[in-house]
This record gives sequence, C-alpha cells and structure tokens, in this order.
Amino acid sequence: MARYSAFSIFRNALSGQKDWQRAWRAAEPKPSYDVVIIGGGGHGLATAFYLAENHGIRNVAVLEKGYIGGGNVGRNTTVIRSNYLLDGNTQFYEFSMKLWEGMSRALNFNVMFSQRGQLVTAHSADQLDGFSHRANIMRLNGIDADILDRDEVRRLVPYLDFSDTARFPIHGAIFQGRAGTARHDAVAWGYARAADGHGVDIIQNCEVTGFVRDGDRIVGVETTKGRIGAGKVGLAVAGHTSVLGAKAGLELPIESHVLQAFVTEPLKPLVDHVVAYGADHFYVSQSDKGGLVFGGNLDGYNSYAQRGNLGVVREVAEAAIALMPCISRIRLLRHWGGVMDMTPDASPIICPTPIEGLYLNGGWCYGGFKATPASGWCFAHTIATGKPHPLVAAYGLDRFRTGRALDEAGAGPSAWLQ
Amino acid sequence: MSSNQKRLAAGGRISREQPVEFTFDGRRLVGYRGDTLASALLANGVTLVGRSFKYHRPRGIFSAGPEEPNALVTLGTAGRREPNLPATTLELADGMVVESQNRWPSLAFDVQSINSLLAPFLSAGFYYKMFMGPTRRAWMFYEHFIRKAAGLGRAGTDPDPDRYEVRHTFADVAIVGGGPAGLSAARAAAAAGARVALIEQDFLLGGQLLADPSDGVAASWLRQAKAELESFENVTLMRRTTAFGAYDGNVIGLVEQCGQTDPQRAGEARQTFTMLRARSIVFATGAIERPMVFSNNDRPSVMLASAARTYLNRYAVLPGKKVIVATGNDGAWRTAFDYAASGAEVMVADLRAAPPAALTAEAARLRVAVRAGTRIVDLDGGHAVRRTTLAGPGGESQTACDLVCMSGGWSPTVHLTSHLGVKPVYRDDIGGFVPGAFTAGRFGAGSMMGTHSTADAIDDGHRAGIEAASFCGKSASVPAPSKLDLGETATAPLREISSAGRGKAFVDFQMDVTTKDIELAHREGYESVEHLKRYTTLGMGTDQGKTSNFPALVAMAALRNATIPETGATTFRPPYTPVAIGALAGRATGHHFKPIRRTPMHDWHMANGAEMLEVGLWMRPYFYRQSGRDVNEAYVAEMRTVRQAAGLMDISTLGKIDVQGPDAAIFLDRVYANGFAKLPVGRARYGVMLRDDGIVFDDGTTTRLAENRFFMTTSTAKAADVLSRLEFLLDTAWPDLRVAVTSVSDEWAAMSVAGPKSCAILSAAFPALDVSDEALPHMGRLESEWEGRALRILRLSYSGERAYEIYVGATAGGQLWSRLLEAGRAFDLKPYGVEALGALRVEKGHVAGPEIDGRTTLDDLGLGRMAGKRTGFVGDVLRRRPAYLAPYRQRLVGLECIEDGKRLRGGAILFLPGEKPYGHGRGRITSVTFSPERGHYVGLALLAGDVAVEGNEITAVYPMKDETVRARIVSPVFLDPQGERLHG
Amino acid sequence: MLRIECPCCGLRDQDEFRYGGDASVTRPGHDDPDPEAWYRYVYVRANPAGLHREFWQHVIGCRQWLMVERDTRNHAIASVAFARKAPAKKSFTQTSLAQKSLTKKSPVRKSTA
Amino acid sequence: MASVMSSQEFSLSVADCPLIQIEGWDGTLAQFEKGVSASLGTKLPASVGETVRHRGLLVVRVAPRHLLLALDDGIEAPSLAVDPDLGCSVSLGEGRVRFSMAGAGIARILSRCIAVDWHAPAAAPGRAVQTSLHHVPVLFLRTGETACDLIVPRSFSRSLADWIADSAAASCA
Repeated sequence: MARYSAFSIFRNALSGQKDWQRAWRAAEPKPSYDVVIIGGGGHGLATAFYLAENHGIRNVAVLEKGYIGGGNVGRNTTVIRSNYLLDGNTQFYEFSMKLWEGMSRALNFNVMFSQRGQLVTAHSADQLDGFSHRANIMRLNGIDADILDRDEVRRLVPYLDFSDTARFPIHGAIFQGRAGTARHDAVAWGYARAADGHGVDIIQNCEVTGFVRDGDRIVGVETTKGRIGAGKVGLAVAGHTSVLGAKAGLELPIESHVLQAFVTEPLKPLVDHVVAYGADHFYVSQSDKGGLVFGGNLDGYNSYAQRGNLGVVREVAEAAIALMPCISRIRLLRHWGGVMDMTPDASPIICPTPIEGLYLNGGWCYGGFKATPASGWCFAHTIATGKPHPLVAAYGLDRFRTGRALDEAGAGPSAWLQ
Repeated sequence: MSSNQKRLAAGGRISREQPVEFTFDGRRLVGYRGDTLASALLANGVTLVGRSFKYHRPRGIFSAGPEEPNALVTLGTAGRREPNLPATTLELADGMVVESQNRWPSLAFDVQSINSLLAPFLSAGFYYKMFMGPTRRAWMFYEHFIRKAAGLGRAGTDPDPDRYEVRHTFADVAIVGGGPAGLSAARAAAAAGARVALIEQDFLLGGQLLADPSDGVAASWLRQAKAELESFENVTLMRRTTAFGAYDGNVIGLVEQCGQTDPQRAGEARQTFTMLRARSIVFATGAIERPMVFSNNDRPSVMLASAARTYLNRYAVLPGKKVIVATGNDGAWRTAFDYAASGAEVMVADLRAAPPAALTAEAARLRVAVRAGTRIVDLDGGHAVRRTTLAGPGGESQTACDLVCMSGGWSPTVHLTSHLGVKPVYRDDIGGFVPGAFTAGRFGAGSMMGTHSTADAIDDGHRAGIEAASFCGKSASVPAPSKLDLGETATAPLREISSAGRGKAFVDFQMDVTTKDIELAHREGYESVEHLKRYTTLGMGTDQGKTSNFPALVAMAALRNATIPETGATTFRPPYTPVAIGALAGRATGHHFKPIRRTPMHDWHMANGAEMLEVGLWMRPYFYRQSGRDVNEAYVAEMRTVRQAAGLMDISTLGKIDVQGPDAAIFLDRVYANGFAKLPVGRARYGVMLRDDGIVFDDGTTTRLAENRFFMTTSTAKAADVLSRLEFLLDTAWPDLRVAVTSVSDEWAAMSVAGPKSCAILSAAFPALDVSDEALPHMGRLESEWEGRALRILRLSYSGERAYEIYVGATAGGQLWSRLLEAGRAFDLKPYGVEALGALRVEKGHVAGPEIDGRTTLDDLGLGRMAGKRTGFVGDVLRRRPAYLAPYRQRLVGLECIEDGKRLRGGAILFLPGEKPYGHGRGRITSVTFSPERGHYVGLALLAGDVAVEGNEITAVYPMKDETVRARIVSPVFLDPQGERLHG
Repeated sequence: MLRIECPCCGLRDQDEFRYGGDASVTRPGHDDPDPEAWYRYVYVRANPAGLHREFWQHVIGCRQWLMVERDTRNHAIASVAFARKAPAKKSFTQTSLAQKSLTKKSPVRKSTA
Repeated sequence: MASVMSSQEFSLSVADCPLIQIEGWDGTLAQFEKGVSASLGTKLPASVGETVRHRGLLVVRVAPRHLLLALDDGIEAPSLAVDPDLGCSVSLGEGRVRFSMAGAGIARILSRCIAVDWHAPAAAPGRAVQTSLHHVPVLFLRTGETACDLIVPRSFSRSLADWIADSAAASCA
C-alpha cells in the first residue's frame, strides 16, 4: 500500500494523478475466512483492522450489503466526546477519544479529527450542578472537563442568545476541550484502506441472507454472493441488528429509530465549537466545508426508513434559533435520517452471544460514531479471545435480565424515550 | 455603459414602465418589474457574476431557475444579509443590494484564483492524504486555513430583523408545478369538484411555456389556462411558493416568499412556511436541462439552451449575438431558431451525424449554420467566452462567439417523489430517471414522468388531475383541455454527454468537480455513486447537484464499463431548494419558543419581588428578593421563617389527578408500590410509583376523598407522563377496571402553609373552619368552600413542620393567597420559593428529583419498607433483579460536613478516607443545603451499601472547585426524626 | 410527519399523539410473579422491518390509546383501532379477589389477538 | 369577559368557562347516557366532535365515553345524579378559559395557530375539535360562519392569547 503524504500528492500532481491505487481492493469472497464481519460501516471495518493489527488475524472478510460507509458512519453529525457519567461508559469513551487522537497517523488517512471543543449550555443552577457532577467524574477519570459561567460562555460563543428575550437564559455550560468532530466518510475509508493493507477482504454489494449452522454453532453465512464459511462471525450492523439477529435466532432488546441530521449551505467560519443546547434538543458544529451540521431528537417511532419527519424538522429549527438567533437567515440545505439501534438504556451491546461462533456489536443508539475506534478495538478483542474486553464488560446482553442497565439519562426502558 | 443595452425593444414579460433600481457590487443598475436578478444583470451586460468554490474560477449565469450552480450572490446587509442566493430565482425588487461572493479583493481580480494553478495539488480528496503530521494535533493547524478558504458566502451574526409565519392548510388535491401539466391537472381536478392547491415556485405560472415567445400560441394557451383557473372558487394558486419537501401523511412543506418583493405586502412576514396536508398529490415538477461536459464549459456566457431561450423570450434579453448552440437533441434547436429570429448569428453543433431534416430545413430558412456530428471540445475566454473549438467530421475548427447554449438532454425532477421513498428508475428511451411506482393517492404528470411534448404533458396532467380528484371522491365530469401543439418531436436520448478536452471539463460547477476528479475517484475505488459524491463532493453544493448528478453518473458508468442502472442512482433529500431555518421556525422564536405556564398566583409573585425559575414550562418563584440579596442568603432566611414561624409556598404546579370509579382503590393498589385500598376516607398517604423495570417513576400524595374517589398529586415534572401511564394501563392492561383518571392540575390553585404557626394562620384565615388537630389531624383532609369555590385542605408536610396544603378553585387562587398573607401577617408568615423548599426537604431527608433520577429503586432510596411484602404492583417483579439487591449497590444516606468553614456540594464524588480519588468513587452527593438547625452543611447522598455505615467518615471530592471535604455518614433525616414538629 | 386516523377524531397530525411502542408484546398479569415474562415484556422486541403493531395515544385529543399497524420501512399505516377491548362480561359488584381471577383470563392477554 | 383585541377583521375576548366532564363506564354506557340524557332533558351528541346545545348548555362528546358540559355565562350547573356504578363526573370549570373569536379574518388567523381545516365538515358550525395550539391541548368549538371559541387550560391561557393576538396583529399589518 503506497503511503499517503504531502510528497505523494506532489508526485502525483506532476504525473497527472495516474499513479494512485485503489484505496481498497475490489475483493470477491473466498470460500471461508477465520472471521467474517457483517457490516462494512465504521465499526465493522475498524473491527477488521484491529483483528489484523492487534491480534494478527488477517484472514478476515468484511461483508457489506451496499457500499462501505453507507450506513450511520456516513450519516451522522460527527461529534466526538468522552463526557460520560457512568462507570463503564466513562472509561470506554475516553479510550475511544485516545484512539481518535492518534487515528489519522495510525491509519495513514486524514480523518480530520478536529478537537475544537464541545459545550453544553446549562439554563439553571440545578442543571449546572448536574453538569458539575459529570465534570467531576470526568476529571476523576483523567478526562478534561470545565464548568463555565455565563460570562465565560459568552466569551467563547458570543453568537448564542444572551439577550433579555431568550426564553431559557443561559446560566453556564460544561465544556470538554478535547471533544470535536471528524470527517465521517474518511473514518470508514481510512479503516477500509488500512484493513485492506493487512489483507482483509472488503466485499461490497454482498448481503447476508442467512447463517450456516453446524449444530448449535454458526460456521458461516449465506450471502447474495454465495455461501461463505467462517470460524467466527461478528455482527456490526447497528440500525439493522434486529433484522440480522432474527436470522440468527437472537432475541434482542433493540428497537430501530430514526434520528435526523441537517446541514446548511456552506458558510465562512461562524461556529468554531460543537455547541449543544441544554434546554432542548439541538446541537451544532460547522464542517470544514462550511456547512453547519446539526441534529435534534429522535423522530420517536420505530422506523427503518432513512427519512425524517417534518414535525421534528420544525422543532429542531425552533430550538436552533432559540439558542442561536443568527442562524435564522441561514438556509437548510439537506436533511436526512439515519436508522439507530436504540437500546433500553441507550448504552451499546458488545459481547459474545448465546449462539456459539456469533459475536454481537450493536445498540449504538445515537452515539456510535464517537465510539468507532474503541468499539472496533474491543470487539476485535472479544472475537479474538472469545471473552469481552474489560472495557466492554458492562455492555453484555444479559445486563437487562440482571438489572445492570447503564442508563446515562435515567430515561428508562422505553427505547424511544432514551 | 448604457443601461439595459442587451434588452430588446419589445416583447417579454417585463413591465418596461416599471423600472427597478438595484446595486451589484456597488454599481447602480436598472432592471424592470418582472425581471429576476439574473435577467436584469444579463440585460445590463453583466456576465461575470461570481467565483467558484474551490478554484475561484470566474462564473456567470448558467440557468434560469433554482438549478443554478454558478450565479450565487449575497443579498442585503447587516441583519438582513443572506448569502448564496441564486440570482436566477431572485425576483428583482427596488433597492436590492447585491454582492458577488467568494472573491477578494474584487470579482474581476481575485487573488485566490491562483488555486486554479494549484489544481494538480488540489485533486479530489487530497486532504485525506496529507496534513497528518508532524504532530497529533497538526490537523488543527492546517484546518484553520482550510476552513477560512472554504465556505461560500458569509453569514451575519446579528439577529434576523424579519418575521416568519407558519401556516396550516388543507386541500383535496395538491398540484406541485405550474407548467403545462400542472395547469392542466389543476383545471381537471377543480372541474371534477376537488379543492385544489396549485404550487409554483416562480412568480409567474407557466413553467417551460414561459421560455416560448410571449406573443405566440403558448402564451395564448397560458393566458386562457390561467383565466380558467382563476375562475374556479375551489382553486388556490400559490405563486412564489416552493414545495421544498414531501413527507409522510401527504404533507408537503411549502415556503412562500412574501414581503421581500411585493411592496403591497411589505408588512407581512418575509416568508411563510406552510404545511399543506393533501388527500392526493399530483407531481408535475417538470424536468431540468443538463449541461454538456467539455473543456472550460464553466466560463461565463455558457448557458443551458432552455435558459438562453427563457432570457430571450421571457425577459427580452439578448445576451449574445454570436451564438453557438451545442446539443444532441431537437429541443435546443428552438433556442437557435429564436435567437436567429432575433437577429443573432447562430450556429448549431449537433452531436448527431444526421439531425432531423425538418430542423435543418428550418435552420436553412433562418440562416442558422449547422455542424452535424460535431461537438465542442474547448472554449476560450476569461470573464466571458470568446471562441469555441469544435470537433466534427472535418476535424477541429475554431469559431468566435459570445454565447454558448448547451443541452445535454433533460432530467425529470424526481426530487419530491424521492423524498417519499419512491425510488427513481432509469428509462433508457428518454435517457433519464423517472419515479418508480407511486403509492395510493400520489400521481405524476408531464415531463417529470418522461413525457416529452407539451401536447402530451397537457393530456397527462388532465388524466392525473381527474385521477387525483377521483381518489378524493370528486368525480364530476370534466371537459377536455384545450390543445397546445408546439411541434416538439420525440428525440433520441443523449447518453453521451461528456467529451474529453484539454482543460478542466466541469461536471459539478458549484463544487468544482471535473471529469478528472471522477476519473481519480474511479481509479481509487470510490466507484459507487455515493462514494463518488462523498469523495469528490459532487452534488454537495447548494444546488444539490440538480444539473450534475446525471452527467457524473454517465461518466462513472463509462469508466466502469457498466450501464447506468448498474452504476446507481442518487437519493434526493429535502429540501428541494435551500430553506431559511427562520422560516421553518416561524413565529416560535424569542418568548414564543415554548408556551409559558403560569400559576394563578403568578402576578402576585411578579409584583412582589420573586425571582422566577423555569421548571418545565412552568414559572415558579425561586426565591423572594426581600428575603436576601442572593439566592443563598434568601433561601436560608426563608427556611428560618418556615422553621420558626410560617412560610407560604405556591405549589400549584404539582400534577393533580382525579381518580374515580368503583375500582379506583384496586387500581391505585396496583400502580403504587405501597397499598391504598385500606386508606380510610378523608386520609392522605404518600405513595411511590415504579416503572415496569422496577425503578422509581414518581412520588406524591394521594387522598381518599370518598369510597370511590381519590385525589392524586404527582411531581411537577412527571404530571403528564403519570397521567398518560395511568390511561395506558386502564386502556390496554386492565380494561375491566372501572376507573376514570382526569387531570385537574389546572383546576386548583395550591399553596402550602408550613411552620409552627401554620395552624394559627389557618384559623385566622378561615374563622369558620375547624382546623384543630382533632378535626384535621396529620394526613387528614378537610373539604369546604371559600368565596363560592371549592376549598380542600390537606394536612401534609414536605418540610417536616406542621403544614397544610390548601387547594382552592384556580380562579380564586390569587385572592386566597393574599388572604392568607394578610391573615398571617401577625404570625410573621412570609412567602418562600423553590430553593428554600428544596432545602427544607433535604433537611428532612425527603427524596426528590436529584435522588429519583431514573436509576434508583425503592430500596436504594430507603423506601423499601413502603412496599413491605406486597406484590402485584407495577414494577414489583423486576425490582427484585439480582443487581438491584447487591450489597454494594448505592443507597441513600445523610452526610454532614465536619470541617469548619467548608461546605458540601451536590455532585461531589465520595471516597473512603485515605482512598486515592480516582474513578467513580463510592457514590455521590445528590442534594445539599446549609442547615440553619445544625449550623453547617448537610446533604443527601447515594453511597455504596457496603461502606454506608452511619457514624463513619467519608471524603467528598469536587475537582471542579478543587475541594476535598470530610463528612460524616448519618441518617438522612437531619431534623426531628421522631416527627414531633409535624404536630408542633 | 405521520398523519394518524384516530377512530373517533379523524385524521390528525402525529404531533397530537404520544408513542407507546410495540403493542405485540404481552403484558403479564399484574400479579404474574414470573421475572422472565416481565423481562420479555419490558425488554425483548421483535423490531420488524415491516408491519409493526404499536400503541399511540391521541393525547392532544380524545386521550384514547390506539393500536396502529404501520410499516416501519415506509411508514404506511395499515390500520388504526382503539387499543381498549371491551371488558369481559361480568357483574359490577365483585371484590378484588374476583377481579384477580378475571384478569388472568382474557383482557390482559389481548395483544395476542 | 375581557377583550384582548377587537376589529372588523378579528376580535378576541377571554372569559371563564364553567365546565363539567362526565364519563360512563365501558359496558354500561347506554344505560349511563340514558340517565344523563334524561336529567339534562336533551339527547346527547352521538359521536366525537358532535355537539348539542340546550338551554344555555353545550354538550360536547370529546371521547367515546366522555362528554363535556359547557355552561353559558350565568347558567346554573344542571343537577346531575350520576350513578357511581355507571359513571362519574368531575368539574373542570376553574381550570379552563374560553377564548371567543370572530371576524372576517378568522380563518386566515387561525390557520397560523391550529391545524384545523376551517372548511371541512368536521369543523363546520356546531362542531367541536380537540387539537393542539403551540403544543397545548385545546378544544375548538365552531360557533358560526366567521366565529369560534377555543377552550384552553388556564395555566397556558395568557401565553396562548399572546400567540393568537400576535398572529392577528401580524396578519392585519
């Protein structure tokens, strides 16, 4: 694999761009692999990469029903943060943050991880106390966190509504400086290219239609490109976990819901941070191309349709202006929906399953993008060793039966309320 | 330069008697009413309008509609500044201030046009391949410059001074598009008896008919069609209105441009966002012409052929006199003929070896030169084209020109149907994508369905209009539409739209994506259409690739040696054209963002120095300014008042539910963890509800008013959720229970009088009532009337003091509040706010929101004894799950600060003394207050059960303030554990 | 925005309704002590890509809980009915004991219908 | 009754709204309603959205088993003997406010407030529609060709009156 660098850009500029190679091979399936990963999204590709990189398992295929990165990794609002409260979540997402910090260099692919800082506004003293609790936990776990008062917030993001007519005046904010955004597609492509470099076969347009069993054990998959044998199968198809899980006979505590994302026309720099509104559902950042990228709440009913609801569009627009009045004349360019695996506690599932040979990575709710590297790392470990990586020990499927849910929001088991 | 030098003396649909002044980059120019900004610029000889996104290439006007990728401008100044508007859709208005974009220092001389020279280094996706070192954070350094260079226009940071409206409307049949098909559909549906809404983005109806001469047969058909539609009472014509999105439930999102251009409507909202709910929809959205792809095809004065014809016939602008029309289809020849008839020197370069004889004959008649089997391969000119290079059977030749009109065929406008999930399907016979199968109640008509001639579009619209009306049950007979034959001939589809060249051949003009970028994407394996788009940014501009998606698909199909359907189709996302976020929010901004809930005593609070706090949508007194300088001083003073005399608190925000029916007691027994069936009439009881998963849901008191009637209160925050949950259980789980639950939250004003003097105050306020301990014991209730309204007094305490909750009909709330204060004056009764209320309950060890956080069980909160050995209530089974019973599970304790001069804080993390403060600790402090009784801070905490030993020390760590405080674990009840004060 | 045809109020915007989730799961009887039954009711979801039976409450309207059949792939609503089933025939003077025995029979298991 | 705004185009006034809700149990509804009908001396509206007006009393069916009795100003509440084995009643007269609106511009102004089709049979004079106004549940009563009432929760009433008045002011500018 030829390395990417300023020099390679220079050399190709002089040679008419003729020497670039495919970022990953157009592989066709072999009869069998040591590990088959279903799902060529960020998590599946990262898992394949770390299987090869960390565990030396290179006879791996990633099967993607469409094109890689076509699911949530390419549809999200790209926010990366590690500001989690609960034991289990805090460490996992911070581990992920550390992997993000080295990702471009590890993959030799610029994923444009930009640590521009994220703040969430608080609108009462009580809310700020709650944020302080979170910030305390973050600091005690070695994670950067700050609590800002109203004046500090104003200095940082003067374009928010600090006027007398603000319906929910800004009281302060929690801030994580290392949080930020990355270029979502690049994450999928970067992992694909790096995994391919380790010999992983990335097979697109290959939909899994069933599982091959030997007794109770899963030994392969049926696909639109034929049967493919597998020593182990890893499922990483968040959004559609239930559909694939059902084919394998898994019963899951997952519902699929649509979360919309929005982008405006490209503008000169306006929003330098990731800003989230603590009084309603709205968060925004500005992409390097200049579009304001933002999101809001779930559409709120089970759905596999990748399109959004007009009512939510309206609510998000209202919240956007409530936080940031100057956004009013800026024009919405596109909005779309992504299908989320919602779990009863809004935390993910990474574990071996009750079915031998089948490993599960799903339930990412609306937070899967930031978890991509840690998810791949830990899922690879879980598949390679057959045992959950310590960082994902809390993400077992049995936690709902035993009462060990990790409910950050305390919203309870109705998935659409999470 | 003279004004309107490119304007013809007559013709067009402009009002020459109504001149309109505007400025472009400071230059004062004049157009006419009926112009767009683009037509007015062209009329004034302005060809250079903007600079491109990446290479800063000079760009002009490319189209005559919303598909415009090039001519983006910034309109207005200060708070009204609006960037990235296509000049082709801006209706010219007096005083418009327009600036070009993406150039510095000026449009004609732009420093960053050097990017064009750097192009080899700025190949598609170059940024993925560099900027990764030397350090981990290197990207942040490079990114700073990239961000500055990217972006199109600059947005203002002032608040928007304009208003927006949201409107709800309804129709039987919505027709999107006011071209021949849409007009015909509207007429048919209306005649059939349906209520019709016709939506047209332009300020004139007519669609492509407006490109025809304004005095021809098309114009007279249009005049007649309009007159007929206007005669229907059941037709609403919506001009200047874009259907930006089609959504589930046949809801169409519309944005109407209102006040901006019509001086008569100056006072109205700038834009109105309409949610149109239609029973059926006819999509008559037309088609968009495609460019041809050749070297330097992006130069100013290279235009779509239909646009050039529109500028000539609709706006009476002749943008060029030496015209090359490059095409491979018949339609573009009409542009050639019209230009020739207007006196221009015209040459047609047709890809086809033998264009139809009828066309060549007409060309000969009009002295239009024809080059068959010929294509444009290159073009010279900086700020305007000067010369083209044509390649034909005879080799290459160069021809001088000042306008190039091109047509690469037509793409049906399938955006809205795509929004609804209708997958576009490729039709080889027309060389474009049309909508696949519609679901019931949705119809398509005209060129968006691939119909090629105006005559067919009219018939097609007629049919669709009748079907759509019939879907709504309206099927009166409809006379046939009047015919219009413009003599269009069916043309072979053009599959080849790309011709290689020497320079940059643009596919996506706005995003500066060239054929070379597509080749590179293919070479590197980004060959699915979605990869292509994401890798090259093709179609990501404000035009959403309306003119670029198909050419790119054709180019990629050729590279992959695949058919077009094999290569894919892209999914269109709403909105069809960009929509101002302000329009979507409508009037729900500022104080109207969310409605405000006020208690009956609201005005008193405001008039008497209350600092208010938002709780949900409610406004509640936080503290009263006369109690202290700030909240910390005030709440302690208010606590003292309650503990020593009496305080008055507005508790109207509590959720209140009337529960009635023969099975009401059974019902409450199931929904509360503690029993209610045996509660005597006239007594109240504190109750806790669980969720199905065994976690505490809400708490409150419920009073038995009669054998079959209860009065339930809930927390302010959960009131709506609790009611809905109760209704769910009654409707779906236990329909056999005869119980009615009704919210009476708004029905009652509620206030609490708490403190040792509360009984005396009640006696003074209600001299006729017996409020003695015998008549009204703790947890007792009293029903009466006051000033003609129902009065209910419950003797309940949250603060730990003797206290009474007084409920009175909401209309008398303010009056009773004042009466109580008056009666209480002699007893030092003072109002207190939410902060003091919270502090009082902490001192008394009552749990509230911070403890009932959606993760705690009854046992965690020390309330397990309430359920005792009961079973059969909601949440009972799952609350017994193993992890909930583990000894290390965090449970409620009290903490008291044992270090002088220090304080506890909510959110502090708890560690054992001497333990290294790292990780999640053993628990956390949930609520604190300064305790005037104890003289130091006390708090409630959730602490691991295995270390929660009363009397032991614990360390509270608060990194955000760099504090470490020693505390002692104590009972959570800091005050009066025997409850004597309740009776004091 | 979905539009839901409330059986008594007519076709309304979805923002008048509150979602209540999967209606195909069976709520155990209120006194059913089986943790597995409750676990499955609270947590396990078929989550089909296709027809989904679900609860909605017309909360800003008649406040009735509805049972809606909707395709999760395209949001097309196939049917809407009141979630409430007619109560079992019985006398109206029973005790709570009689109540318990009744709920075990039909009404609470309605969702398997 | 307090007038918030008044013009030919649109007038809005606000008043208290005496109101009683009654509900019959499932299974014995016919029996229950027979009794109610007899004590009110009028037939009851048959389906949700229908209303019956009788001697200063407006009876509205708001759900299959729920009726609202709205009393005109100065009308005494009817004596309703509700058999607890058949149903129940609850007074809601303190917690609701009645907005009375009229004028030539009413349809246009209301289209900015509620998603009710002014021209549909379901909203014709004499009909009732429960819907939302800025997320708040309201009861729309069509009282005439160019007139209607909205019955709204008291706690939200000032906020909602502001909303309507602003809609009207903007549209009349």
